[in-house]
Amino acid sequence: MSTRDLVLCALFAAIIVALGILPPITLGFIPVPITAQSLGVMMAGVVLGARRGTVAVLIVLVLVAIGLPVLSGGRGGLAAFAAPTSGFLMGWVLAAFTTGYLSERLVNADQNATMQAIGFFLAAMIGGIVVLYACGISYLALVGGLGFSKAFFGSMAFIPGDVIKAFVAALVGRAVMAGYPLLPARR
Amino acid sequence: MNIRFESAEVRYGARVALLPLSLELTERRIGVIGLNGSGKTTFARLINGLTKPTGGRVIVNGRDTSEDKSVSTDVGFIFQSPQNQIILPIVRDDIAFGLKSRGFSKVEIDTRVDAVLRRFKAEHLADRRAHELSGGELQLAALCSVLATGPSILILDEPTNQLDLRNRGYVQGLVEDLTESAIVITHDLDLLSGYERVLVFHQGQLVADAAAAEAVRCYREIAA
Amino acid sequence: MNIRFESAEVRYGARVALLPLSLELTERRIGVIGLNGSGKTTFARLINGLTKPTGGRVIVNGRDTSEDKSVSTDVGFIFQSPQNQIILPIVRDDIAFGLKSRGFSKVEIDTRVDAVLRRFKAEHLADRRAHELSGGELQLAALCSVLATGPSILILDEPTNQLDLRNRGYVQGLVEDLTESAIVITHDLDLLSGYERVLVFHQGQLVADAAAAEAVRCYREIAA
Amino acid sequence: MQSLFIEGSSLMHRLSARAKLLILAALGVLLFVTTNIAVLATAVLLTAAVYFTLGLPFKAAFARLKPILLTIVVVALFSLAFNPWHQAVVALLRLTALMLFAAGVTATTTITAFIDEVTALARPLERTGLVRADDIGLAVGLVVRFVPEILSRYQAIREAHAARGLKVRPTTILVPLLILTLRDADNIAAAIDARGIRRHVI
Ligand SMILES: Nc1ncnc2c1ncn2[C@@H]1O[C@H](COP(=O)(O)OP(=O)(O)OP(=O)(O)O)[C@@H](O)[C@H]1O
Ligand SMILES: Nc1ncnc2c1ncn2[C@@H]1O[C@H](COP(=O)(O)OP(=O)(O)OP(=O)(O)O)[C@@H](O)[C@H]1O
Ligand SMILES: O=C(O)CCCC[C@@H]1SC[C@@H]2NC(=O)N[C@@H]21
Ligand SMILES: [Mg+2]
Ligand SMILES: [Mg+2]
Repeated sequence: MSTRDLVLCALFAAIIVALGILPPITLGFIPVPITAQSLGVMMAGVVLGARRGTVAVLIVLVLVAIGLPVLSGGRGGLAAFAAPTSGFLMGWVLAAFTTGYLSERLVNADQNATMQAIGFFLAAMIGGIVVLYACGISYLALVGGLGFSKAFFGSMAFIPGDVIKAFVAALVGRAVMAGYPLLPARR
Repeated sequence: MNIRFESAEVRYGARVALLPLSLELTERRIGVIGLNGSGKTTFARLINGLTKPTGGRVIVNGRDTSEDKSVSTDVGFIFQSPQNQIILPIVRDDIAFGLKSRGFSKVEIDTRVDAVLRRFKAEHLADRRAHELSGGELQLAALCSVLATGPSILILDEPTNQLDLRNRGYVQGLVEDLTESAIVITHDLDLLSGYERVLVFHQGQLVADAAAAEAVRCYREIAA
Repeated sequence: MNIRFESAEVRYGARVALLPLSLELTERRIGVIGLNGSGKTTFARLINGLTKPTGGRVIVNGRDTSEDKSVSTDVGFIFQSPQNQIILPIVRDDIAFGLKSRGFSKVEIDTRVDAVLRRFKAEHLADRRAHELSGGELQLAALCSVLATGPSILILDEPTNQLDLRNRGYVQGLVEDLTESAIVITHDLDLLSGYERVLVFHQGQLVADAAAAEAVRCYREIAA
Repeated sequence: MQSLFIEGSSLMHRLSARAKLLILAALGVLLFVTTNIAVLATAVLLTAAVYFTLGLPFKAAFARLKPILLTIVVVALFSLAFNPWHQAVVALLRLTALMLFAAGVTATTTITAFIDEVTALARPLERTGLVRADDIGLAVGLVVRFVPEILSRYQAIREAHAARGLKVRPTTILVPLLILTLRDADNIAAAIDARGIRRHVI
């Protein structure tokens, strides 16, 4: 990995951490908070692509494991890997990878702005919602003992927020691509 | 323009960035010089209300900056590092952005953007990426964005930073030709030749307030 | 020092940043001037291998920068914005950082850090946070970090940027006193007075290679 | 280039980075196995005693915790709204204790020490052939360096909005924030290469 790639991964890990300063919203019926950090995961995929986006999320998980309070609400420590939220947390890795992979496939510099935004939006929706929820919900249901239907319907409460996040990530991804092209140029 | 400082001071905790200052500025061109950390930027930020005085008042065109936020529409500010002030990545979008939030219609926005680009002969920059511009081009783009919204006073914080001789002359020309009032902070003393009023700051204090030649002499003494 | 350019050129896609250049540098002090975007930084980055020539070769002390990565240990580089070059927040840590990756022992690292701080009379900066330093102090800290690892050639890209008269004189003195060879890129022409060799770049081409007075004259003509 | 480190000579300062990280990791597990309010309250008192005796004036020490403390209180309040009070108190105490100790660790451990420890911990992973321990250490150090910088960039961009009388929206904050920090990242990467810090790559 080139030094630039390494630094870029660290930068997005830091962005995910910084987004943790926004307070999480805890819901009563599901033991997983709404957090702005998953926006960072989507942006990492959209801006950095699959490989670097994945590494950025892995770096965050290393920080969590060390015990630094980098998750929203000041959480951190190995306990975060054995909590009801852990499926989502570990799902971030796959989410960033999928978002990045699809961004690389769906978006290129020759498209017009709208097409780029749509491509990024789809990538963020599939990576940051479909794939992420699949991880999060299965873990909640199987390990968290919530049962599939409760885990599934409970998680639907995240949908509005996460669609907005995917939308923001798409707009940001497009603007960064126009203003500081990263995805294709820097492989 | 009419700017009045009434015992305005700025403290950051125990550190004094600007000692109580009273003065009135009405001239069309005002220069500001001083060593690093002497309080020049702090002084300028008071004028457009980015920093509020921790004591005293600053009155710009009759409005107290601590109370009236609309002062910032009267006072345009070009930051020490202009890349920090461009918000949207493409020059044209950035210029339009300031206008949009002021409620102009789409047609009006386009007209005004074109007008300001024409005024500064910057049409060729319209579709460029801000982060790829050279130093001189960046200053020009920042100037367009700020002046598009029609402030009557312009503050330029070290506008010739990193610029070559040619761009320096160019920016100097731009500033000379401005119809707006301008306050120019700089380490580039040539820029101020001919200014009737130049303020010299030292350790948070106004130590000279005179025509360019006299002020520069005072500054050189301090720096020696 | 011995630096040889053999038809070295740099292209970014269709844009030519540096036209094929052949020259040899052996002097202890070399100045580099030119308009914004004329290729100065590109030229400097070739010397320590940060940028590889897209054609031709650059040989530093007998080693080809495209093939031999160890060139970067011979050539220290102080960037145009030194705040980005300080990697760790505490000055002492930052100096030690470069040494650690060179495999020195803990004791040796401490000795060398202290030595370089003493050399530049910068002991008072050791435990300061880099982001709180003034412009002049920041340059000094960057200098310590880079010279601690013992390069024999030092490249300074606009070292007096944003500095006031006093700090400018201070940095100029630091550069004069260096025992290492130095290549100084600058828009601050006074800095180069007395230099025997100054290169002038224009649109990616070396257009003059002469003593300071002559080179500056050429530059002024270009800028006019 | 910023950091949360503060100088001092308290017990925490003298403890090795490794010990602190081990205690922190242990705390991250232990605090979550108990729901006993008395035990957790004791943990809060102890960690508070540690944190507030690091040598920082109380006001400054408290100011650093404010944002994160606020989020913890919000979490607890939400928890209170939907769960039995006992659960809310447990969450509050647990998170507060962990945060206090973690803040103590970051305040007394230099980035260098972090890098060294993480590198040492990651050394066994090198045998997989996938990663280099030095890179993991460097990456972690860079994150610790970047976070405060991102926050100050955020402030600067808000100011740019204010200076131009513009409304703040998520995209108009995030776009310049990313572009500016990406540029910084590029420069920092160049500096790392120029200084030959990643020897195996350069
Ligand atoms: N937000 C802040 N918090 C604490 N101190 C500050 C802050 N802003 C400025 N200062 C301090 O106030 C003093 C004046 O700073 P200011 O930026 O006005 O100087 P300046 O004259 O513009 O310097 P330069 O030529 O380097 O730009 C300095 O000592 C500076 O460190
Ligand atoms: N990575 C890059 N990609 C594309 N173009 C580049 C890149 N780096 C430099 N350039 C271009 O190469 C030319 C030379 O740039 P360089 O940075 O060497 O100029 P400079 O003389 O150092 O200018 P300044 O005085 O503004 O620092 C410029 O036109 C610049 O836009
Ligand atoms: O902080 C953690 O431990 C992980 C939280 C995961 C929250 C998930 S991410 C997807 C979904 N959308 C949200 O806003 N929250 C959940
Ligand atoms: Mg200033
Ligand atoms: Mg340059």
